[in-house]
Amino acid sequence: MPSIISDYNYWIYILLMMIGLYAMLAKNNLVKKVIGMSIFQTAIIIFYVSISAKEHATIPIIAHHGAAEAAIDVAHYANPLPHVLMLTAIVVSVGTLGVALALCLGIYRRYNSLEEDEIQEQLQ
Amino acid sequence: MDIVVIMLTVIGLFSFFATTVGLLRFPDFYSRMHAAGKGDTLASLLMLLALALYNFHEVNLANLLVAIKILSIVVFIFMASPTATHAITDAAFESGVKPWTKEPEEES
Amino acid sequence: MDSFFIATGVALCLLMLLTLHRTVHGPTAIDRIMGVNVIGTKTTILLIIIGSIYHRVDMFVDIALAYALLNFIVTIAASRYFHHRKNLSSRGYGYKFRAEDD
Amino acid sequence: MIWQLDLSILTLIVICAFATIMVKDLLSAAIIFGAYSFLMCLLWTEMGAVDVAFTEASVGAGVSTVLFIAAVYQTTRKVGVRKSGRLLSKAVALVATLLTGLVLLIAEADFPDFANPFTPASLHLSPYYIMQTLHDTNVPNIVTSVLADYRGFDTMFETAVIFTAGLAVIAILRRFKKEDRCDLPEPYVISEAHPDTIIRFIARQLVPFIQLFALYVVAHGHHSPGGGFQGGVIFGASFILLAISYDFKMVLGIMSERWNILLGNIGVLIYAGIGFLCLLLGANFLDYSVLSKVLPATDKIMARSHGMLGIEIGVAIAVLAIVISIYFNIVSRGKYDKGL
Repeated sequence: MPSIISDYNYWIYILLMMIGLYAMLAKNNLVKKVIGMSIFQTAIIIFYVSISAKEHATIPIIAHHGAAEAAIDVAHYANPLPHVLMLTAIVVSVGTLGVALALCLGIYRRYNSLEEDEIQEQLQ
Repeated sequence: MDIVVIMLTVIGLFSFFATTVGLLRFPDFYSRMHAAGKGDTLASLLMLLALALYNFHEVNLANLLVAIKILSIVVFIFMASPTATHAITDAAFESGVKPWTKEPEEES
Repeated sequence: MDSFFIATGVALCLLMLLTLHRTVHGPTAIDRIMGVNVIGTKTTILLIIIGSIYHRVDMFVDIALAYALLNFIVTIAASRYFHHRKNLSSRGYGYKFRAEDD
Repeated sequence: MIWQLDLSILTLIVICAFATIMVKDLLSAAIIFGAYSFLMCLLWTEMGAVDVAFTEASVGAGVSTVLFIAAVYQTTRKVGVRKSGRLLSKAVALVATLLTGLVLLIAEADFPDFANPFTPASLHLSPYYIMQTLHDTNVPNIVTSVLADYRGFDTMFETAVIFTAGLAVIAILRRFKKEDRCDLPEPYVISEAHPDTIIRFIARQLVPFIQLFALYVVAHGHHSPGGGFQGGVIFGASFILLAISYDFKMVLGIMSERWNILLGNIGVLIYAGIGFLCLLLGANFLDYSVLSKVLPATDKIMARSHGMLGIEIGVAIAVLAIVISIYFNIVSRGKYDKGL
């Protein structure tokens, strides 16, 4: 049981990464590819946030205890650094999502299709 | 105090359970929406009340503020959830989902 | 009390699993919207339960409020889709009570 | 972290991901992806990453789902029937995916245990942040202080990336002329939506509170989860709610396109301007402690706190403008005439 707990997050992150990668490679529809890209991104974010988790740790906001500022135990707070990196990564991911969807719309406006092979046929 | 919290939570959980059973078992969209809209709102009211009460174990300003915030979520859900239910049902009606009737539909 | 809240959380997750069946299998897209709305309400409560387990509820209330808010916006947006495009199923099959359109 | 919840939420997430990929309807895929983001937010909360959860709740669950719905609205819901010749490429993709998974699984054997407090990642740099943040900056939320102060340079360019994304969307989609050569006719008839009184009334009641809440999130980011990114996105979401429930034109009357782009610029400029102000006052770029010279009645520590607040406001303004701009461009195909 402990080994399942200690590895489960990593397994899931690998599984989600595979799902996202498969969608990006094999799906014919462009919006499906974009969804696959988003799943891939969240898989990476799961990996980073899993690194930052600590057992018996609380959230990385220092509790107000009046004058108890001196006694900050590092193992008592989750690692804040991956949180910062992933916070900005999520915000950037919505930027990339917007650009990707805009490209899909542009392609649809031009070729009237979102399917990869139909667009290829029209290009040739 | 704890007993009240546990009771409210359990009733809320039961209400959620009823919602879910309705969501899974009812025959058509409108009856499912009926189960989801009502049960969800009631259950969230009960459970949020329980959590607000649990959080209020020690009377001071900070806890009062948190309890008020939780109750503001209740107010928000009470405004938003029926509106969302209305919007979904209206969309279904507009796009022509037919209500279920007791007579079986003619098989096509 | 903590173990009680953890049990409540796991029970809510189980109920979410059942709701997810409606979301994933639901015959029409509108059923899916309804399923997502129900999951969103459960999640709002689960967030505050997690806050209670951490004993830092004051930090989690804001997230739950923002969450309820955006759940509402997503539901409204998804249902407004059907005001403009009135076909329920993307290809026109698979729904028993389908209207006369498409 | 709470391992019981961890296991159950992760299982739900995998089911959602599978369903999103498998479902044969783009609108349904977008909706299930929304559920996926909701569960993701729950997962972050459960692992203790409250700021990440807040960002995911506002950005991931809210705005990206709405963007997906808008994009599907402007294109088509249909997923085409696949041709028979694609079987080979599918097999190749499957093999590549499995190989990648295998490599990652082999590497995973060497990872430290999940939730071990003594992993290399949490032993080297982060203890400094945890120990010193109150002493250095008087900000209890470590994530905010690292985001805005210790790694302020990083965040500035993240904001610039968002700004660039907004500009790219405008460059790709925006059409200023009425008729466009390469524009195809509408895919199929869009029926006129009738105004819905209930939704309009509730939206009108809620929008001021949403905007107040967004301002609170920006201002209170030092002491609780929240900050510029989250507050800006929630503020933008209030305009999106107005645009959905009311008319597109009505929101353009409040926030015209010109103002919107101007606001985006102003936001990034506030961020960079505070950096240059520090430079002018004789310190390093974005070293806020020197701001105590111009701010009345602040010492160096409080000056850092106030400097962070300033850049959070800049970030919020920029993100607000860019979110609105991306949404409007996608939902109206760059024509700014009518939306959802």
